[in-house]
Amino acid sequence: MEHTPLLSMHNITKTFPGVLANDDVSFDVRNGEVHTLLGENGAGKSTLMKILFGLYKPDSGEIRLRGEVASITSPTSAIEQRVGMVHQHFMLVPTLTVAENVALGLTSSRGFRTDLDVVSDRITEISEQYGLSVDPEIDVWKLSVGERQRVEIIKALYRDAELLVLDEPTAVLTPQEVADLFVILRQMTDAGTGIIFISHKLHEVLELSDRITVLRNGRVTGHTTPAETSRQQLADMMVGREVKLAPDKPHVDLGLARLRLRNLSVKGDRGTMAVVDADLDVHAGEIVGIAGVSGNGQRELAETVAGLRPAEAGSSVSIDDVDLTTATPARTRAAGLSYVPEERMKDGAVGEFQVSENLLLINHAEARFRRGPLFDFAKIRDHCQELVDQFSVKTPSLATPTSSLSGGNIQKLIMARELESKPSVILAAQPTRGVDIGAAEYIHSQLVEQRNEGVAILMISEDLDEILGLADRIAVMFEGRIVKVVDRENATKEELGLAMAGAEVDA
Amino acid sequence: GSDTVEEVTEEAAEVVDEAMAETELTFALVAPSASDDVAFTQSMVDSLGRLGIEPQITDGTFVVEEAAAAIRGYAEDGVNVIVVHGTQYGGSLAEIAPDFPETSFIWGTATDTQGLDNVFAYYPEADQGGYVNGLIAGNLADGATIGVVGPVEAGDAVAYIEGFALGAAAAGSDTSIVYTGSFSDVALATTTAQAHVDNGVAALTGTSQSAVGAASIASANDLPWFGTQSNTEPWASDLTVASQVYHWDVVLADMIEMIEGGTLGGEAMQITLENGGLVMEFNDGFELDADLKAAADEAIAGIIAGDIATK
Amino acid sequence: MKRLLGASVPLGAALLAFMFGAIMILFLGEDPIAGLRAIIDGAFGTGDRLAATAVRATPLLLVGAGITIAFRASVINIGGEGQIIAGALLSTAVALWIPGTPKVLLIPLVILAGLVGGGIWGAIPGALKAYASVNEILSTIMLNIVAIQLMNYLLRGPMIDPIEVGTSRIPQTQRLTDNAALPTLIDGSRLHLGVPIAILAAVLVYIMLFRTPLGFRLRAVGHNPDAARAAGISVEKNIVSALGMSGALSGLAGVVLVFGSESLRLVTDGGSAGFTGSAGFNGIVAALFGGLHPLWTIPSSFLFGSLLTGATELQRALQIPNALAIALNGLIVLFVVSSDRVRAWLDRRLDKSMRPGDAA
Amino acid sequence: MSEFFTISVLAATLGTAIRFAVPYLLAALGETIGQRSGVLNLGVDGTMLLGGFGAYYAVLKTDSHSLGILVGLGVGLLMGVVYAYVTVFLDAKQGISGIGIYLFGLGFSDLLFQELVGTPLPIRPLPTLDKLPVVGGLFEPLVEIEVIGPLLFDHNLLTYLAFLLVPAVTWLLMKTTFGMNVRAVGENPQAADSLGVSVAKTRFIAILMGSTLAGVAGATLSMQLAIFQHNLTNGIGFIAVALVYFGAWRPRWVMAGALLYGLVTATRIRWQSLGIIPQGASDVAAMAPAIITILALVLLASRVRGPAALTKPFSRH
Ligand SMILES: Nc1ncnc2c1ncn2[C@@H]1O[C@H](COP(=O)(O)OP(=O)(O)OP(=O)(O)O)[C@@H](O)[C@H]1O
Ligand SMILES: Nc1ncnc2c1ncn2[C@@H]1O[C@H](COP(=O)(O)OP(=O)(O)OP(=O)(O)O)[C@@H](O)[C@H]1O
Ligand SMILES: [Mg+2]
Ligand SMILES: [Mg+2]
Repeated sequence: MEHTPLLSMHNITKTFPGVLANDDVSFDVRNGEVHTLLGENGAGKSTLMKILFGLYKPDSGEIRLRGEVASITSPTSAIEQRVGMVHQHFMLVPTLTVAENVALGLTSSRGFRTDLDVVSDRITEISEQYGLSVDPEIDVWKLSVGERQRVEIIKALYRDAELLVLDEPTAVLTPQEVADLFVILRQMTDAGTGIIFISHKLHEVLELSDRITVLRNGRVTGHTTPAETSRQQLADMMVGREVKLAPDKPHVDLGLARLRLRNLSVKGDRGTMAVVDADLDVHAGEIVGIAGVSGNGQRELAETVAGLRPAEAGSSVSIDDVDLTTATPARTRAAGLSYVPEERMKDGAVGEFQVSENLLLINHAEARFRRGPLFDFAKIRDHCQELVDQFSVKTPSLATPTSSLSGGNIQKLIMARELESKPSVILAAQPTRGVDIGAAEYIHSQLVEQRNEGVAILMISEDLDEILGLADRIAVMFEGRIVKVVDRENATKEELGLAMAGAEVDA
Repeated sequence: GSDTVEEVTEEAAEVVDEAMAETELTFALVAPSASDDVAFTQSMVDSLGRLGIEPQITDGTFVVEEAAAAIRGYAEDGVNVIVVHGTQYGGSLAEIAPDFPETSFIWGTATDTQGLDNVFAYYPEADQGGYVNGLIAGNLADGATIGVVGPVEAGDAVAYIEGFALGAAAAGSDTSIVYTGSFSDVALATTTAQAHVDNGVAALTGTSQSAVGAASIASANDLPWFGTQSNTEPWASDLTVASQVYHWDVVLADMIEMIEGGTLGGEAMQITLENGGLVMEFNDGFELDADLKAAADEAIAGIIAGDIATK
Repeated sequence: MKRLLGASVPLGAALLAFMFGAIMILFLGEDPIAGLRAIIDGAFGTGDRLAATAVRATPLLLVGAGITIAFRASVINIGGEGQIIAGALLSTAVALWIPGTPKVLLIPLVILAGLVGGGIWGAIPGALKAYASVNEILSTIMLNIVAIQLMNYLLRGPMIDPIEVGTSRIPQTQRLTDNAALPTLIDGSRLHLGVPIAILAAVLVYIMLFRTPLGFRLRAVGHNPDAARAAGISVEKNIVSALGMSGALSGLAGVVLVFGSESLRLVTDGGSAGFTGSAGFNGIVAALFGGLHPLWTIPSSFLFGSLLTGATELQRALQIPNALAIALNGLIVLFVVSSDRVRAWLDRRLDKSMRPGDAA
Repeated sequence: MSEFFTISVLAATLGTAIRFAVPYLLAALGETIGQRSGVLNLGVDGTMLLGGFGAYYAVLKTDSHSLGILVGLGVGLLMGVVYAYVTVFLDAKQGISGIGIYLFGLGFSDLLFQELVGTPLPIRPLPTLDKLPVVGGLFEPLVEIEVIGPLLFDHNLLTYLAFLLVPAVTWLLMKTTFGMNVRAVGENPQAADSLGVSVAKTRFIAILMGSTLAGVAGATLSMQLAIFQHNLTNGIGFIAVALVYFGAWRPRWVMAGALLYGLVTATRIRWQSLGIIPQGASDVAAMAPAIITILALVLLASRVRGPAALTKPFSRH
């Protein structure tokens, strides 16, 4: 029987200056289904969703809701028509409480004054119904990423959304959090909600979706269902060529320990111990993966190794026997460290800088880029062009502002810059978070190549698949401690998952 | 000098009338604050007015470079006499004056002409009127402290205030002196005056254009007020007891006479109580005891006679 | 075509502001045409006036060039007035201390002293910000006050002209010896060495900011301190050096104001504006007006310099208070910054109409 | 020194500090609202000058203080409309357009003053409580009370209003829908926008409130000083902006900053008038408040981050 779809988007086209972001895109969503949009970075997924939510105006095309032509000119009108959206980058005000974030834009029952107690009660109700436990009184900046995600969903539920868009909701979640999220989403579809889901993680897509639409370069390249397809097929559809999902890793003889952590203890932002007595060696020619649920000290550990955060007394960090316990970032880099930070736009690149400038961020002072005291722009251009070509950074030009590159390309840019300096140790935090499958493949292959050449690599990731695919040894962090170190051959996903949840400690 | 005050003033007035009988000179004035500031600049505008002169005016030019441009502009326009009313313009004047040997520049307050023969200089012995004001204030205060609001501890401000303190001391009163550090910060001058009032002073005085705020506090608290530079009655109409007024016209008249005689400068002149350039103007609206008035007149005569030291 | 239109928009805005000014002149009962003529005549009328305009623009340019450094590094420097004074005080002290030194030696020495004086006065709020988290807006304003009173103190006491002590007690230094005067470029003109020095300084700032590693680091810190830090760039050092350099250039403006002045001495009227002509402040306007680009700050300073000299003539010729000129400056700033939006809109229109396949 | 540490002198000094702090406080509270919405207004001083002149002129002509306040309010509102239009709707850079407002206010207030008034004539000062018509008699005995009197009751109504505004602004920001929107828009305008909160409207109103308070601050200043003159504020508006940073965007701490600045200034004046600071050191005394403020900042400097979107124009693209 023929149901009217909840949403249908017809022939949507949207251009930005010089970019055709959506090219004649059509697709629909039914009540009670999860419809996934899949595509590389920059394929046009977010743009399409922003059009649906009234943030962008399409150049042409039509949106129908429940069969009727809908005019969605602003987020307010989208919300009024029961469309909810969880944006790729959280749309939360960190200095406001959960209740305040939820109440934003709603009319208060008390007129001029806020009615946060009423809002809090309703939030509690919704939380209980869907198992989304969050304290409504707490400031959002105190919440973990997973909890923030829940707030975003509560915002949509509070507004009684019948169609919910989730743009890369899992990019920053731990496996457990993803599992929890999926339970909630299923509850919602059971209640009749239609969901649009965007993710770069193929196993999630296969697990959750009812239907899948694949975009490439702004165009729809195919519709499919999980039953009809496989990870490999999806990857190929997205990228338009064959994709290698796990890199080949030849055997490499272990060298000396290059990065050594001894009794490393570090305080977190709130003054409590974030890393406790961590001991770890990373040898030349190996990739050590640090697995763990985020918030268990990985970030602090990385920042301390990079020289950004002081270690407690009694700790010791060294690279190739150079003591770096109290070093600045400049000194750790001089000692041979390359650092790929977790938050690429915050710590990794200067958004306003040109691509070439970001490629030079670390070694700009080197004599080879100068003639006398001044930059030699010809040499710099050659150097940067070489890096861009070698690492296939997709950018209109070397002078393009970095912020207008896609996340995947920014990540490639950072990798190019960090690997260029011929490091002895690479510290890579979440190197492929939010990065599409093609780019991730490339980044992985680069890391493996470095390992093969005798670089010691410490990789932090919440993505167990990534760790299992790449690491030679795996360390699990839980509550600031390294609770388990195993060789890749002896590791199983289940065992690691248990360790990440603290099972080892309890035992 | 055993003349009475009245005689001196009358003499001065005659000199003025003679000089100004029929001058064909053209005049310009460049001054740092507003023409009607009831203080430094107004004293010159009024003095020129008493001579029947209506100069072209560039006022409010506290920026020296701007003043220099205006001075040069007037000289280029062929103005005969340019009154350069601000010590701080002296340096610029030293550059400009030699370029215009036909023009006469009258500059103050300054004690020398920088060796330029087309520059006259003028300076007030402000301590003299300060002493008189201080003496009256001291008598009115009857032993209580008198509040003084000063701007920057320099120039005629410091002369006036030190003379005032001596006069008050002669009448047996202490002075409490606060320099705000600014000629223009009215808010601070006002706050300072208020602090004096809170300390229980019996009278107030102050100098510079910022003193207007102090005068308003005197008004609001019914305290006698003493002015200087111009007649400050507009600031505190019922409470201004007396003002030492700069009658530059006395020396201006002499200068103009010399200019008409072909001498364009080279001399520095002072205004004093004796030559009638400093005039104590008493406010009719304030009922001053006859005894006190007499004591004041006596002091004026004593200063003129050189019997009383005001420094 | 597009660039032409882009440039014409701010000019149009300035014209609009001038029309407002004309209306005000009309209300004051004067002839606006004569007013405009007086401004133009006062700023550019004769060689001398052109020179005066250039001289007036010089401190604006120096301060403005410094401001571009600070703002590019994301530090707000409202301390120009104090830094000018600090530079003037130290350089004057040096000149008073070694009066007999030959010009070729003395001029570079006082310039150096000015740079150092202003540099220190800038580096203090820089260090306070970098190492003690003290907001620089507040500390630079407060340091202006300190500098003014320091000047009052020094000119009233240790540095006062000995002649003044017993007499009129005017707070000023001795007139400096003539070998301390900045040489003039054209005989009989007021155009002095300070003008090319300032232009050179602006060019050097441009080169420093965009062609040297130092400038690269300053800009990186300004745009994204987190990324800069992670890349091994010291955020603290760069904040201090940005404010230090900014202050040094203001200090140089102080040197130009003393050693390029006709008075050739430092006088205080108790505040800063009498000496600086508010260059520490107007320099910010010039820099922002020049889009925080050191080279654009050159014409921008000249524009504001000409408005200032023109206003003096306006007042002299028509007896219109120069307060009008200040108000007019404000209006020009407002109109021109608002015109950015108009320009962007025009750009978009042009883009659309010029792209061929767009009609479909 | 001992004459300073008598209760009555201390109380009087504190009283002076309070009076002195009022214009700073009013202007800084207004600026706090604006900055919380993400807009830095550097034009406060200019708005104060125009508001101050307007109020002064109104009182000079009509002798009515209420009219003076109204005029100050109106002028502030008007300047706010201009500033808000330019920064919110025309996306002009906040720093520079604020300076435009400042220069305009500085020049135009002076122009009007010179053309309309000329000689600075004093106006009737704002009455303290005991001098109020009708109810004044009730307060007279209160003012007479030792210590407490001059400290708490010897002020004009606007002083009390200014201090009452501290909890009022806190309430506005923390307990009302509008205040919540202001905080959201100043922190993450994209988020607020995505929920249908109008960033432009919220900022517009916040700017108007701030600018209106700046106008009232100017009016309070000229009516409290009972006079007007060229550049009467002498930079009070800029210090007010700085006090917002000092107070870490919290009305209470902004008030503490204004009081601290007032107290240091009042103490310096009092010490000079009592001869504790010797003659000849007047300039050293005059720089003391600035130095002490800096030192206080060094000790108190919080690492509190300002509104994340401060000075950033908002647009969807
Ligand atoms: N505001 C904008 N202005 C200009 N170009 C834009 C804008 N937003 C998106 N684009 C461009 O449109 C294209 C599609 O971007 P979109 O955000 O829709 O990609 P996406 O599929 O969401 O990518 P990702 O997987 O990285 O999130 C890209 O080329 C992008 O650079
Ligand atoms: N003003 C802009 N001009 C050009 N491209 C833009 C602009 N704004 C955003 N984009 C591009 O639009 C795309 C989508 O942006 P979005 O905000 O969805 O984040 P993203 O960069 O895709 O994040 P990630 O890659 O980490 O998932 C990106 O490629 C981004 O670079
Ligand atoms: Mg996207
Ligand atoms: Mg993405």
